Amino acid sequence: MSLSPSTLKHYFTTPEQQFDAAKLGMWLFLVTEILLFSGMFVAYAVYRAWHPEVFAHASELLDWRLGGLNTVVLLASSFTVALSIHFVQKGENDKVTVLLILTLLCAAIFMVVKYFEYSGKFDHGVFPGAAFAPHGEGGGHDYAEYDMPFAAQFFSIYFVMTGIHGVHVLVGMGLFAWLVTRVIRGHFSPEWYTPVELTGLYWHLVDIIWIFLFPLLYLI
Amino acid sequence: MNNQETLWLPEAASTVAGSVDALFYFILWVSTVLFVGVIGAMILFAWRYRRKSPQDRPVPVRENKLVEASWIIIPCILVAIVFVWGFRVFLELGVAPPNSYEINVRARTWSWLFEYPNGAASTELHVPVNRPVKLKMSSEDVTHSFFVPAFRVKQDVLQGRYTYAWFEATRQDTFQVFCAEYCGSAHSLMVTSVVVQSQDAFEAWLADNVLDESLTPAERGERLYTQQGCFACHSLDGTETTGPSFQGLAGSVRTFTDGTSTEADANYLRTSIVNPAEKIVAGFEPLMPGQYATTLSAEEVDALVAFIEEQ
Amino acid sequence: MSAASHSYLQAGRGIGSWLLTTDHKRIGILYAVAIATFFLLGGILAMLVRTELAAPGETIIGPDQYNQIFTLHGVVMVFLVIIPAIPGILGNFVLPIQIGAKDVAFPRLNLASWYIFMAGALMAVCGWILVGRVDTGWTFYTPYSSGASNAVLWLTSAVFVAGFASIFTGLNFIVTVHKMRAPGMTWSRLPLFVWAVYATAIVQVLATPVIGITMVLLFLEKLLQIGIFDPALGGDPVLFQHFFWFYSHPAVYIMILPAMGIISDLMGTFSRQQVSGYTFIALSSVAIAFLGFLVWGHHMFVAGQSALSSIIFSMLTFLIGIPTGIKVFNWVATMYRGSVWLRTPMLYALMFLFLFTIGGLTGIMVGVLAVDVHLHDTYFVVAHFHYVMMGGALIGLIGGMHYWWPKITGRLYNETAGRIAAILVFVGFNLTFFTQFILGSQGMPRRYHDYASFMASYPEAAMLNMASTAGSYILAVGLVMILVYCLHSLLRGRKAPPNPWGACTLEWTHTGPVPDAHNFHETPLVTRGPYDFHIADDVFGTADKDL
Amino acid sequence: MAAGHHHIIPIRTLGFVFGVLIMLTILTVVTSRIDLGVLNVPLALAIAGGKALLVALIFMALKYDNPVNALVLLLGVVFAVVFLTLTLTDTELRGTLGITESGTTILEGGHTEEAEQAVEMPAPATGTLPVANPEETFETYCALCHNFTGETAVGPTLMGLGDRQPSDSIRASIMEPDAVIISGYPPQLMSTTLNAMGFYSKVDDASMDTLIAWIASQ
Repeated sequence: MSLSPSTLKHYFTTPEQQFDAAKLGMWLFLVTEILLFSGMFVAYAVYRAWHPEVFAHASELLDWRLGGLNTVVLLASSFTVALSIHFVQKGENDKVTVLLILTLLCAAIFMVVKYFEYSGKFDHGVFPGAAFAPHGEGGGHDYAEYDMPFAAQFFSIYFVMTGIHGVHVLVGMGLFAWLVTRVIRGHFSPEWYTPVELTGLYWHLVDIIWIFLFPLLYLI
Repeated sequence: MNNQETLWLPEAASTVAGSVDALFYFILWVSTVLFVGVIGAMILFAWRYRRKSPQDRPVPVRENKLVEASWIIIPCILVAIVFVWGFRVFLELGVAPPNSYEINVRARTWSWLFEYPNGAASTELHVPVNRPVKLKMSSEDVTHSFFVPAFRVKQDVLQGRYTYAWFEATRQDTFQVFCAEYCGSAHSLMVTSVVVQSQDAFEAWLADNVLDESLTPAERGERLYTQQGCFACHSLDGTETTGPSFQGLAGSVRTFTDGTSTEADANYLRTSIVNPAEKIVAGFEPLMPGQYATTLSAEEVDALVAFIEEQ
Repeated sequence: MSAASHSYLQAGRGIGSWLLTTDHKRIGILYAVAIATFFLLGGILAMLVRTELAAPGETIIGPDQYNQIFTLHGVVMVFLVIIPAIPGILGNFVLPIQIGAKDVAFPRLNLASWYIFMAGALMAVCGWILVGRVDTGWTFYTPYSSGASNAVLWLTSAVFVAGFASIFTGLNFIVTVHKMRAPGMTWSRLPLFVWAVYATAIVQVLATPVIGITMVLLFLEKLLQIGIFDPALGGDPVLFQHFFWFYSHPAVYIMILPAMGIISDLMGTFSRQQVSGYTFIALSSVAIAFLGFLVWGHHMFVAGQSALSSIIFSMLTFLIGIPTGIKVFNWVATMYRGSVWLRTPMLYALMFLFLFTIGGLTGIMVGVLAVDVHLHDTYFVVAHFHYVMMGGALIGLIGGMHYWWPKITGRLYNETAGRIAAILVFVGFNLTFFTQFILGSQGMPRRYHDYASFMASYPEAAMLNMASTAGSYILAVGLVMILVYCLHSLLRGRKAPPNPWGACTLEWTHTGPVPDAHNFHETPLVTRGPYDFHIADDVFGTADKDL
Repeated sequence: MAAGHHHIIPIRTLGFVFGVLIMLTILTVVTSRIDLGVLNVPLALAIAGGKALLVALIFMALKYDNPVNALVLLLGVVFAVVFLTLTLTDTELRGTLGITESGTTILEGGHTEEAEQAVEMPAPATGTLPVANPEETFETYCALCHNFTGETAVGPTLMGLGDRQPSDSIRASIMEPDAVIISGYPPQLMSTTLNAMGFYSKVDDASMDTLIAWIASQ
């Protein structure tokens, strides 16, 4: 079976070689993402180890129900992506379209929940950095109680970590939207579906990062 | 003990300097031998086996396992020696004897302040000879580094944390203290001296430097000039550095960046201390910190003005 | 073979065919032009620094300008010259041909890397002109940097952006080496330059993201005061140093490893001899790449990190010294009973050995805990890293450029001029930097605008600094001379034969004087190792006949 | 080439993994509601690690893939862990080398020295500040550095402070100025100045309340 000349680049000898190269490249890129986040995990670990009580206390302000909901939503989106690859390998592109749209929907739910979480914090003066000045009451919390030294560090780290993660979710949404248009135009086949595979890998990594963020920020 | 300045190292004037120097010279000589060996072989081969004709066909050399093993094992042994030796001297450098005399060090851009247990304070470090001295150091702003080459002592000084250094001076003399961590405009002027004195002279000096009320305002101003670090930016000899020199300042006509000018009377001098950003003399940057309105008392400002007027 | 008509240089005309090219060779040349420009800029800044230091007191520039200039010198030389230079120029040009590939695995990404690099570079330079000058030093230590002018935001963004170029280049090379090797090109037949660039690529991919996040956090520290690095807000300045050096120490290996690869190739070719300890040199490149991640704390022995950390980092530092030392022994051993041809590239290889050995041995000195306490942050360190970065990485690059110049341009340069320039560079370099070892061990702190205070205890400082400045002028003359005869060679140089040095690797044996647009007429079948001169009589035919 | 070269993971496997991931999520939430002491963090991390491994092996198909890809991922994780561990050997074990009776110890104390440097709280004293006239108190003690006009002065402006901060934190900022210092302002300046002016020895709860209320109302 051969590919159209437009998908097999002249500098590769076989489509297999081209696919493997793209995939290895993607894995290397994912590793750079892991190391990018590792800096924030190190900052988190250092400050948590220095001020364990403050971090434990401050994390109570984050709603584990919303965090848990978002975890489930992201896991579900990972599942739909994995399924979409299953079906693209079988050539059932209608199902792929539906699954990718479902994924996009999950990602959108994730961002909406995040929006409510962020705005709920901002309303009570929980900002990253110098603007941190918690006040008022809500959700069973007396926010002023959280105005203690180094609570600002917890929320700075929280906002930076979830913020950068959120940017990755947004990028992923853009990629899925682009994929949907390409599936509809019939660009993919069991012989060539590299963009779906690579975007899937990216999305799973975004999921894995959240799998760690959830317990570290919301639970413990 | 080696007190002689050499090509490589400055004179050694502390108890640990000897240990550091011995290690330094050990590495230097081993390195020299290795360097001469490697480069000697390189030059020898380059000459001995130079290409004589384009038709040269060298025969492949069989690898000699013994030679290869030796150039793995010998460096391993050497670095093991050097590491363990360096580690032991590092402990010596890091552990202050329990009976050390403790001095507080405060660093700020761009001056040092040393505070002694009896309440004396100075910008030059005075220490007794042959007695371990422990420095408890902190910075009021950016990171600095306390460095006395003659003592082989260096330690960064941080804001929000104490760091420590210790030394035992072995010779009565004056040595230089540098700031070794880059800290801005006048980094290279953040220099002071450490004066090593006999125990008696040191105690006499300590007693003298407890703040007392008997000084004239200008004398108090002179002390503030050093204690507050004014000297870092304002010279007394006419050299223009970060800020204008105090020499002949009082009474002269000052021209400002906005083009206006005025005569430097006492009121002008006072304003320039408590609100330095108000008028900037042409040719200078607005760099002077603005906190003196609150950190200096009214009397202290008066004393400084009196001191500047005398220059 | 009518190769000239298919040469990659003639594959397209006009500026557009260069700026939109995906040909790895042309991208290599784009890097070469850009980096040469930045090197010139960095060099001019270095001359300003040295001129200011020619005499104590204020000579030509004030303290603030001095601080801004050495900062820009550091940023330009580190991020815009040495880190991208060898992978960007020679890695791009040579690596795919050396493994028998038609191009890198992701040619468009390769071009994108160059644009990202240029975007970062322009942000740094334009920010300097339009936004404001930064005087933090290239290390951006907090809290000085978080309190400094807002131009720091621009510069950290520039470093962040340029970092991505480095990541994408590294990623591209790793995939290329893994997936694009020609038939018969086994791992044990890879030229040592390929091994070195491959090891470098691993470091680029693993370390660079961390400088990215460091710059993001520093940016937020300034913008929002998030209190991670600024002690006034409860942050920790030493933590910043950990973040910074977790990248910047491995970055040293990004700079030096590819130069080591070039030296290996030069030693083999110009000795016409199997490179001694091939396997060791190949694997030690990878080992050094990994070990390079474990030693960053040796920049922080006096910074206020825990004593235990200092001890661990010092020990690991020596682990990395050993493979480095063995490489040096192997290079020297390669000449043993070879046929050593002292052409300009080989002169640079020998110069590299001389300078890098000094750089390495003084590295042992500053790696020793107790001795480093005295030497840290003095001119000794300045001299040490210039011996490694310039004496190692840049001399390696210059040697490599001379070696591959005929392949890149199809022309020869004037050998006599090349040798004279090499001597000037050698003399100038040692005069500039060896004096600084003495200044440093005598205690002269680095980043000093004015050493008048230091002269109070060491009057010879004036003479040594003057000598160092004089050396830098000689060095500059040597470097300018190289530029001049290279330009002359471009315009008037004699046509080069396909394999002027009698080398054994594919770029010399399987391409025309200038490679084709797609490198090879047909995919090469590799049947021998990169330095198997004893079974490669074919390569001697064209070698040094009429050079 | 063809689809045959790529392993197609059965829907059942994917569904099973998804189910396990949801179960593990519930498990980590449930266990986090129970206090297990020192086990809290390791358990949460272990569960997260298990989930991540499942995603990597099955969803990302590493189990069926070229081992080089798995090696790449492993390298990334290993170096992230190296970064974390070696940094923690510093931050967790800071202190000075010290001599004890049992010989030289490498370490002494942890990251506790910040506390030493905190400015001591001045002893509470009898109030002589005018309770009825907070404006006068402000003029005497505060106006040198703070204003309500929004301009940057020696200290930060207090314009709109009442809307931004509750009275408790305004109180804390006055009584313990060095606990939180806004970047760009000199630490210890306010505590030293107020001490020198005798503010802390004159203030009492009543005058403090009126002062804070007055500041918040501006």
